[in-house]
Amino acid sequence: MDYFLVSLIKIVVVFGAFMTTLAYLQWVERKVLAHIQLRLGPQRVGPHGLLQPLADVIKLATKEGVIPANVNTFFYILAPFIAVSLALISIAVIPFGPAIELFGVRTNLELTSLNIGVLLILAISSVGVYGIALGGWASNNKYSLMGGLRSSAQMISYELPMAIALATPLLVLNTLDLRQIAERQGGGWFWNWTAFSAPPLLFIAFVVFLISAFAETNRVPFDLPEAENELVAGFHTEYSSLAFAGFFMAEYANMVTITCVATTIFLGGWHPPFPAPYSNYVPTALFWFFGAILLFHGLTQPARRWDRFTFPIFGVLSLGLGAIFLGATFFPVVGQILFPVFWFVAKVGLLLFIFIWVRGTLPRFRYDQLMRFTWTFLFPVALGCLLLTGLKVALFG
Amino acid sequence: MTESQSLWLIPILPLIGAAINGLLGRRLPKAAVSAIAILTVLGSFLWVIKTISALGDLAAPHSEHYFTWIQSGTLDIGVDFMIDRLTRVMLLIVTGVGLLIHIYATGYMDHEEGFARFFSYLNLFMFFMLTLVLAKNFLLVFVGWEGVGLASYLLIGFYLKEKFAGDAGKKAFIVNRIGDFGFSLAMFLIVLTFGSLDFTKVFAAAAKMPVEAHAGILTAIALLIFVGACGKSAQMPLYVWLPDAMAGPTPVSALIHAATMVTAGVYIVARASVIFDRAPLALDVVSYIGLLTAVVAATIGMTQYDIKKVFAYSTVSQLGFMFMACGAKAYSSGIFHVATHAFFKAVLFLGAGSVIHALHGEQDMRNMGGLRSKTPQTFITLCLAWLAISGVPPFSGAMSKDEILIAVHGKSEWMFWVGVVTAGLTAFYVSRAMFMTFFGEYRGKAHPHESPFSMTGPLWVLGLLSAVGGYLVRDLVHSIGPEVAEHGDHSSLGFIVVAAGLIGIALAAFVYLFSRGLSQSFAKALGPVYHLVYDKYRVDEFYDAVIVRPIQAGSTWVLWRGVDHYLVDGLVQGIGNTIGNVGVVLRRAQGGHIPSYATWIAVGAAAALVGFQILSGGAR
Amino acid sequence: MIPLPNLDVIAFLVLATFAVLCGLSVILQKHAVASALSLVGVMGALAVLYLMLGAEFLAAVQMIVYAGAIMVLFVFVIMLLNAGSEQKSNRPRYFAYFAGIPALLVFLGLIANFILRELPNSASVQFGAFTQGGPAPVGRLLFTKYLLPFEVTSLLVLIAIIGAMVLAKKEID
Amino acid sequence: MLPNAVPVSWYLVLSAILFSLGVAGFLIRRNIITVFMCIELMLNAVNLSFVAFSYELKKIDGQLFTFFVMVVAAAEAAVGLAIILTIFRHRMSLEIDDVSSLKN
Repeated sequence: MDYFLVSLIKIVVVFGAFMTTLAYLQWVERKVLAHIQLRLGPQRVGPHGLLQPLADVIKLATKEGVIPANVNTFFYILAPFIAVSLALISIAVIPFGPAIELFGVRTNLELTSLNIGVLLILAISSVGVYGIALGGWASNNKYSLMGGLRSSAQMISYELPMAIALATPLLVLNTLDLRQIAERQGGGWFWNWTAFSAPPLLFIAFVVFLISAFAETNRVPFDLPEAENELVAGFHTEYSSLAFAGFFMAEYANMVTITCVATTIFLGGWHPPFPAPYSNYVPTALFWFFGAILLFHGLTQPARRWDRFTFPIFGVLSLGLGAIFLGATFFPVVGQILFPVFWFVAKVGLLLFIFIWVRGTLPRFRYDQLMRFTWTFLFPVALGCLLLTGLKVALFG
Repeated sequence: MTESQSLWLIPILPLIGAAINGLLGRRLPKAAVSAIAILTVLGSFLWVIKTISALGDLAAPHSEHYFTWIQSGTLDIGVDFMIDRLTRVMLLIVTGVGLLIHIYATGYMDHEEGFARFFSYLNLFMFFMLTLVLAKNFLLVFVGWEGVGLASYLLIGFYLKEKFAGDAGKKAFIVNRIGDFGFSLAMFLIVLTFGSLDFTKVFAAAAKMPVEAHAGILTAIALLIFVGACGKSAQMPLYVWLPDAMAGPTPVSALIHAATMVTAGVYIVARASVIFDRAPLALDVVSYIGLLTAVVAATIGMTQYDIKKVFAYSTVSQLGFMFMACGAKAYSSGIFHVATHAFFKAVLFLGAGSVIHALHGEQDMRNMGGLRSKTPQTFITLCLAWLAISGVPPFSGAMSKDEILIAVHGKSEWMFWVGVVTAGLTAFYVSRAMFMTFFGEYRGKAHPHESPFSMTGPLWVLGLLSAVGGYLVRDLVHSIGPEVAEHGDHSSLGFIVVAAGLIGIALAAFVYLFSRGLSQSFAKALGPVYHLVYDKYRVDEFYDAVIVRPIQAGSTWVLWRGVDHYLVDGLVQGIGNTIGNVGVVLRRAQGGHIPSYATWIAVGAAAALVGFQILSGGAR
Repeated sequence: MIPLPNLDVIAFLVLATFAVLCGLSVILQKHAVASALSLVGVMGALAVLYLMLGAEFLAAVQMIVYAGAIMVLFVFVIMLLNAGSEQKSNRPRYFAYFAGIPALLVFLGLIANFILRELPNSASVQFGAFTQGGPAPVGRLLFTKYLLPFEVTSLLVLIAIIGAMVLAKKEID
Repeated sequence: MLPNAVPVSWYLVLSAILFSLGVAGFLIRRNIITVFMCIELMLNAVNLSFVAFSYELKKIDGQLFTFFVMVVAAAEAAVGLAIILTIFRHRMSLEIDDVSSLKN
């Protein structure tokens, strides 16, 4: 029964963390976007709007769920469910850290280990389109239908370069097991990570993967399925309340999953960018630096009235986190979990930040440009990259 | 065999040239096309020389095995090449003369359409000819044999816009089929008798056969081979295609229909000399046919006005001489004549081509004359060939012709005298052609001009070869064996032959240079005979009446109107109508409705399964 | 401790039932989209069954190619044409319903009988008993023994792509 | 009671059931796209039997056949759907009864 118990605990922890991340990712996005646009973002609910996600959830849950007339009710309700559940599955195979030993139980920091993990990710992402397509079609609304169709075509098209870009590092890593993929990149400096090995081929593959990831998750600059000035709100025009929340959550879940995949395959998973004894002090240094700035800023130049209190509090929290990490270097039992997770989360966070950054910076593509871009540029580049990498592996091992 | 396998390179090079010119030639500039054509042939010529010099005196043949082609029971036919003394001579002739004629052709064909096509065909011909010569078994010879026939057909019909060219090509092809039929039968007999087609095995076995017991089968084989040779080498009665083959471009006439392909028959007879030696009857037939052909063709040649026709009949006649030599067992003399003939006849044709080129396509000798000063280089080189063919010593033709006639004398006295007269006739008609073309007044309207160097160059080389080439190739040829009778005992005979040639020249000079009109009066005096000869003995008409028309009539009235229309059509249409009527009924099942088709498929599958159940159910 | 029921059996029964229900749904649903989604369900169930039979790679390919590409294409076309539901036929198919279906059931029974008779003691399926279906062995066989079929298939796909493009291209008036 | 193991023949029976469903669908459906999907269902059923035999014989050749069937099915779907698009464009109908130009 140990196995079931451990699995249960892991599921609870991962699911909780994942859902929280999804909720707060949205807050982060609003904040970052706001600052890119020189605004403040959510500010009212909680200090610096920190309770905003909770408020949103309550709002969406208590809204009236409208089912429009003349829709195919079954599929109309099914669509967001498909979207959400497919978006949430993939996280199960992502390894967050190495094998650990806690209370005499040895387990991996992941939900499940599959030796075809990469294929599972591809499979899930390839059926992910059903939710959107179905939602668009079931709404019985031409804008929704257009959005659904666009998304189908776009996701099928961008899946190709994505799959190829994903296959490229596999030539070097020689396994489909995500855990092994991550393990084979560790134990040294960051140039052991696939994105930086065999330069510049795999880095190109990484970039292709990121670009395709934008399209797969329907993010700016490829958010044509929900282009508001053409299609009102695309496939979820007719959705409201929790059904809408489902689509919304699915989008963010996809984003998180895909950045996790990118981190695992291209950026060395949970491995620090340089070897262990020194890298263990990085979190502490970072948190203390951040905390110090917050303290200093909050105490000396508060822009608003509440900043005088909130900033120092955050600063102290940050200092405390740093202290925890410092302490973890002396207690391997804690460190074995904290450090890998820290690096993993840091990398994922960086990639997510790039997602948001791009959204705040780039305009939207036109649809024909979008299709031409993938078929005439991205796909050949990915293919060439794959061929050259294969050649390199074949010639030089 | 310790030597490296290198013979395959000889035929392959021209094939590569043919492939390049045939596939890409139309997009290449003419210079590139000519360069490819010439360089590939030059390559194989040089390779021939290198191979021959590396192989020494070739006391034993050198052979190379590449791969097994056909294996069936005990019959094992490989793609094997062989080089012995006979092959050596043929290789030198084919590649050497072929090279010169290729060079010549670049000048001659300069203004023609289908430049690349021409050279592609010419290179293809070289490939097949070299395969024929190098082959180590009858089947591979047959491949080359048919291949040169194909190339010949393509080149005779080269002027696609002229109907007579196409007709001539078809005629050559069809007449050759008769010969090929004989050759195929010969091969079947050989397989039946010897169980192999390989030269070494067949000849070794044939040499061991007691003549008395097996004369019949050997004679049959020899005669059938000779039928093939008759077709390819234009002997009676299958010679009719060769004069018509002059419809092709002149370099083709020189290369294929004078120097190389038509000598393939002589080559194969010489190659199979072991078999012929043991078939006296066949040898007699060869001799008679050769003599008859020589005489008939020479007399026709005397009356023709088309310069190329004259030389074509001359070729037929000279081939007759070669077969006479073979019939007298003087195979090496025959091959010797092949070599010298290749030189001087090539010059004659190329010179004729040069004249025609100079006169912008004029071929009738009555519209020529006095070209001596207009085209001096052509004239001088032609003179060399003229003296050679006429048998004037010390030119090459005299040497080989002497040998042949001396050998014939050893076989039969009367044949020798007929041969001598024919030699005189030969000298007469060639001189006639020379006088009508180069002497006297110019009777034509065009403005003659000398040909470019690319044409005169080969002419000079070949002209010199026809002058002195006899000395060059004599030893090579005589090494083939068997020993030829020495000149010493027969010097008187040699004088007779030379005298006959000189008399022929003198007569021609008398008739065509000094006493104009004499020829006309001769022709009038002889009247019907002259016309008969002028019309080539009406052989074509005879064939037409005896063979072509009956077959045509039979085909039309019996096969077409009778069998085909009533029997076959009736049967076929009856079946068709019945099926149609049944179809009218069955058509209702074909609703064009996909699910109903699918239903039938499903029902069929179910029925099959049920049947399977019933059948297999009992077993368990 | 309660003895765990045999997961292989349970999983098979659940998946098989699901697959058959989805298959029924494919042919009984009035709406093309519903049929398509049911088919995706069949494919998903089959993918898991493949996994149980040790064909890991195929299970993934089944999802990626069949469910993720082919069926998306179907759904796409259905939506594009807005094919909607089938109209009532003016020609009822008594033949199909009253002869075809029973015949089919008989047929099915025969096949089942046949299979069970021909394979009375076939191997019992246990998850993890046969592990040769990973990407590595499949790939190795694909690029050695089946190289020619593989290349031919790739050519076929190329032809299909071109054919589909030519067919689906809008005709220029 | 449940047996404690599933024999391969059960998989084959499942395959047969699915195949028969595909056949039935092919026969009774009138929408071309649905008919086409029934073909895919039959292909899937056959694939299952291939994989089952692969397990029975402990050889992966059967899985490769399935792989090829999938690839060919993809090609078939592409061309088939293109044909359906063309038919729809010409006839404005997806009724299989309307498509009977095979007649005569």
